[in-house]
Amino acid sequence: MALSLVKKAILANPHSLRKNVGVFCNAARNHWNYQYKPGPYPKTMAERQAAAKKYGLSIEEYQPYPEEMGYGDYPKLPDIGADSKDPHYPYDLPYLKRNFNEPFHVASEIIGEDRFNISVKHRIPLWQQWTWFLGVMFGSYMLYRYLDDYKIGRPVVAKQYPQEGPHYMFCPK
Amino acid sequence: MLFMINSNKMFFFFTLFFSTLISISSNSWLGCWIGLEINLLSFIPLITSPNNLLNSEASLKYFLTQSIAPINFLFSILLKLLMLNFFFHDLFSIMINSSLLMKMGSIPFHFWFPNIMEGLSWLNCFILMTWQKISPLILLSYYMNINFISIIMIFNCIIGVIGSFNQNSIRKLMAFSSINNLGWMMSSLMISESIWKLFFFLYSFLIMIMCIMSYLINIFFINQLFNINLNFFFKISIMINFLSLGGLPPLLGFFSKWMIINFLIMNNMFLITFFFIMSSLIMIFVYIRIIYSSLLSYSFKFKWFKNFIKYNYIMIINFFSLISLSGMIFSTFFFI
Amino acid sequence: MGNLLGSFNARNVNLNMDDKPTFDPQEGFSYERKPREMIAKEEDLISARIPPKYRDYCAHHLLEYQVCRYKNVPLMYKCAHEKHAYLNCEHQDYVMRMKEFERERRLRVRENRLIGVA
Amino acid sequence: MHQKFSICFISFFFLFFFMLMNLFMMIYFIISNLTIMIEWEIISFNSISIVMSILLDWMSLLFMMFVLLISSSVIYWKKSYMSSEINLNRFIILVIMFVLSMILLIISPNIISILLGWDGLGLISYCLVIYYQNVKSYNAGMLTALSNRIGDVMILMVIAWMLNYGSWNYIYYLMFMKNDFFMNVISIMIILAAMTKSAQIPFSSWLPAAMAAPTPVSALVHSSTLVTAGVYLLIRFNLLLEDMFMLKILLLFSGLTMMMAGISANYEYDLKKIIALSTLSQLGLMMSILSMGYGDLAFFHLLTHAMFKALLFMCAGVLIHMMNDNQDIRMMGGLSIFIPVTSLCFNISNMALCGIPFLAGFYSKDLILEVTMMSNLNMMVLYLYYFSTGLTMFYTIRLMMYLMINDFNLMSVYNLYDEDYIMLKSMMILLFMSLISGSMLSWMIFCYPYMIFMSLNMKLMVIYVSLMGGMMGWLVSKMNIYSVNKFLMMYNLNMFFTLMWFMPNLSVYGFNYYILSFSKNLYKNIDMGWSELFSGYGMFNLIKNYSLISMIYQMNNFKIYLFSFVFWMLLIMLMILV
Repeated sequence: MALSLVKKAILANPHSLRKNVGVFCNAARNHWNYQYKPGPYPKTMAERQAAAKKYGLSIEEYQPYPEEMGYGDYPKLPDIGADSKDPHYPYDLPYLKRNFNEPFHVASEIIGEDRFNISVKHRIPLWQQWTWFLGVMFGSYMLYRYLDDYKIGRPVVAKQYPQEGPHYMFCPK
Repeated sequence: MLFMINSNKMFFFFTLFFSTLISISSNSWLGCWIGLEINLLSFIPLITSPNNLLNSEASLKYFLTQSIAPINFLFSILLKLLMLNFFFHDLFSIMINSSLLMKMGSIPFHFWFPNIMEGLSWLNCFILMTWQKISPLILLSYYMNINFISIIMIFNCIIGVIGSFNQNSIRKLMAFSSINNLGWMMSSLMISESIWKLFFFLYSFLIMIMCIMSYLINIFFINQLFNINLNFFFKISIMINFLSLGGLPPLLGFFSKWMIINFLIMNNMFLITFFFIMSSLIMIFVYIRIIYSSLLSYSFKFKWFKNFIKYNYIMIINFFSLISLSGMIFSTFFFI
Repeated sequence: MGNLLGSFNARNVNLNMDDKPTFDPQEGFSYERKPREMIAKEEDLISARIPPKYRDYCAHHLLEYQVCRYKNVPLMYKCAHEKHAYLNCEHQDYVMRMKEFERERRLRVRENRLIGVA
Repeated sequence: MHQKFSICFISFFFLFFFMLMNLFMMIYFIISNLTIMIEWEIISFNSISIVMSILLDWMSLLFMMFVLLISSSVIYWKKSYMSSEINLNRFIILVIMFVLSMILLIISPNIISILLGWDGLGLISYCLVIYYQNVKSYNAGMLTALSNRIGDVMILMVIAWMLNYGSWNYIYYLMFMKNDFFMNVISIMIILAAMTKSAQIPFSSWLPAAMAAPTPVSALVHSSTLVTAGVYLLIRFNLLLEDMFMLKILLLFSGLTMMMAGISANYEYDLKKIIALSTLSQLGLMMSILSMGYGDLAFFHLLTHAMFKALLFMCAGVLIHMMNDNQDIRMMGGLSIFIPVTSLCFNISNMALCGIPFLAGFYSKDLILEVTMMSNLNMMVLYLYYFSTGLTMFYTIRLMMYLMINDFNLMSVYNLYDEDYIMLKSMMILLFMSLISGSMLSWMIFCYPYMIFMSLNMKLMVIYVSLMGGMMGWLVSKMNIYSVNKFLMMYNLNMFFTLMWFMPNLSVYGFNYYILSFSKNLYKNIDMGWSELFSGYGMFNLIKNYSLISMIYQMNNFKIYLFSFVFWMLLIMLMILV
């Protein structure tokens, strides 16, 4: 439907295409949104199978969200941030690290590469990192405080200024 | 603007204006009463129209309420004349104040006000909401029971908000918003008449903008705004003026409210201020619902239907919204 | 590395860098010491806008250096001679401060020995 | 792009002209000891005046001259480097705005106009870091912007605190209000702001991340503009900061920054990151000498460092161009044979960086180290200074071994060419400057020369540590794949040093994890829970129900209504009569 609308509009007035491209995009988007709405929550085994097939998953990995969450039959995908996905795999859409027809995670907009990586695995745990960093900073601060009492300077007295009284040289008058 | 052609209407407009002047400038209560009666009798011909049943109904209702109020007014002033007893000072003032509250359509005698507004055209609504309130308010200021009126003020604000909360009819909504503003007006009257004058002027200015805009696009209900395809500047104008009416800070409507809040706080009337501010918060919510339907809603718009508005009206409306925005300048210079 | 430690050697008499000498200037000398004299005039220093920090006993060299800089803009390297003279004077001043330090240290050690602290 | 007057050339011309103007003015100002302050009062109310003021003295003019010289040659260089860029105009405009906000920062003695320049730097640096629009540079830009935001907030708070004095011309209050409590708070905030901008230790993770920007931007940002803004601010505030406790902390932190960056640079294989970390190390040097009270030395080092660091980045840009956009130093090698002129520039700037005598860096760095040695010093700081000096030599020699001596490892088909004369010409300007600027400045700006007097060993200590560092660098560059296994023996320690003391991790994950989980709980319990029930939805329902009830009253009979009014009047009358 959307496509025919667009086609008609282009044929009617090609120059208006640029101006109204937002309208067309919106019309098209609304259409697609309607089609991609998740179905009702699958209750029987057959429904589960159909839903798994719909989202391109095998029945073992397919698992819907609990019914009261209102996501319908949308699959519960594992919580893997885009940053933890393999960067070298030849994805269809490398900038999203996603293959064609692969379902999005429900929270995909907040676990993208530009956001927090929820499945991050540090080689060194975070508390250890804090301990290392703060320990070194604190340790060097304590050392600094301790060594503040043992300053080394040149063996000289304060600079002599004429207005601070007479100063004498080391030779007879 | 039909009344400019109709000579009868011109005459009744003349008496409408002058009756108010009579009542507020006379130095006896009887003269005030005469002014009120002439006011009633000159407004009724203005709102009747032979073609519209609703108008006739409204005029009849208006006649009934507005005749009962001055009768009681007359009654109470005569009673006061007869019984010169200062012990009953409070109760006399309550009686006179009640009849005036009835006259201006305030709580607790406000029930006629939205009903009659529903049957009027937008220009008559404007007169009813602004000019018709001058003489009762001024008379109220002559003989005011502060305790009574303070309670009435608070209830005006609350009922005005609660009544307008669920309204679909814009005229009723404006009626309730007018009741809400009546609370502010009474409080300003309590403080000083010059503040009241300024507040009343700004309020009637904003109401005028709203009435003229609704008159131009012929809108009476909120759901009509969903379907209408308006000019962008018109939408912006509606938005700015409604927000101004609700009292959003940088705009003109806030300036008048700010003055009143300032003086109320200086006079240690914190409870009243609290109720006023809270009610105007909800009032803004109500106005935003209208703005929302007219401005932000997208789905039901008739793309092929364009509301045609004459260019000079647009100019006027843009000028109005410019003045609404000028509240920033006013409020900058007010307290410096 | 003895030099690096510098004032560290005087810690046992609680003497640090940039301390002021506490003893009488003549103490421990068999002869009368020659006083140092300020050659540059205060008015000249003020008119040349030399900061107080630099108004020491070598200020006359500094004044000459400033005059030379003013004359030779922007070829400042022509003032190498004046700069050298000034730095030499500062060097002598520094050496004198070092001597004062050593004298102060020895006097303190001597005093401690006399009152039997250490 | 190849027409005669491209935007690059025009910008170059104007910036260069402006630079010359500044140069002559600087010489005049410095010799007549002149300071000009221009003040325009914008608004004044209630004893507070907001003024736009400009302070011209030899310091601001000299700094402006250096900024303009570097930016003009970088922009000229860009004509070749960015020649295939489609949005070149946008890029040039961004860079010029960057330079302008830096100049605004330099010439303003007023904290409000400093904030304008400061925020301008932050915003435009963000725009420039995310210039290559991909996720990596977006993340780097966000890290840069948010780290700098802390400093912006500090400056904003300084504005709020300075309201107490009725004017924001801080320059008048530095001596006068020194012992005031407010001024102490202000100075702490200023120090924090400078630490974010100059990437000192808790905030240093953004500086290597900002390498996602195009190389000319790096050349500009990391040499003279963005990162030196903090140092410059502290130089301006130096009078106030003397003898403050916070300054001692700054001394320690900047010393640690110096060491941290030096160590990390040795672990790094990314060409630009090595240079960025060396910038960080030099910034630490400037900050620490500043916090010992020698503002002029910090300024001196800032200027000379700007020259050779810009040149270093420009050479790195040329190399990246030739290496098919590859930045890994393991791929490069033997460059001195293929591209002798660029290698010359690279080596000279690198040598200047580690302070080989009579190049630009020698005059400032040697002076700083000797002045440090001459002062009454904490041993920890002494150690940090000399160790970091050794580390500078360490990573410089390592980098040079990788680039110049080792074998070329990239591809069997390659095209290393040294005939890009636009780049070479602009590099020659900076090459000349990094040869002479140290000597020139040391004659020019030190009206009151420093006298250095120390024993031979102390004098030679710089050379000792440099030689040791160079030796280590040579050894490390010989490292092979099996040597890497040695790292596994102390894995955690090595990760600690490699990852800049875990700072990038900690400033991203270390904070965000806790904050995000807290905000998730808030969202779940407050926004979607109680708050929704009580304020949003609940309040609406409540008022709606009241409204319905009031509507029931509204819908009554007209007769009853009128009757009730009359009844009310009768009631009151009865009260009167009875």
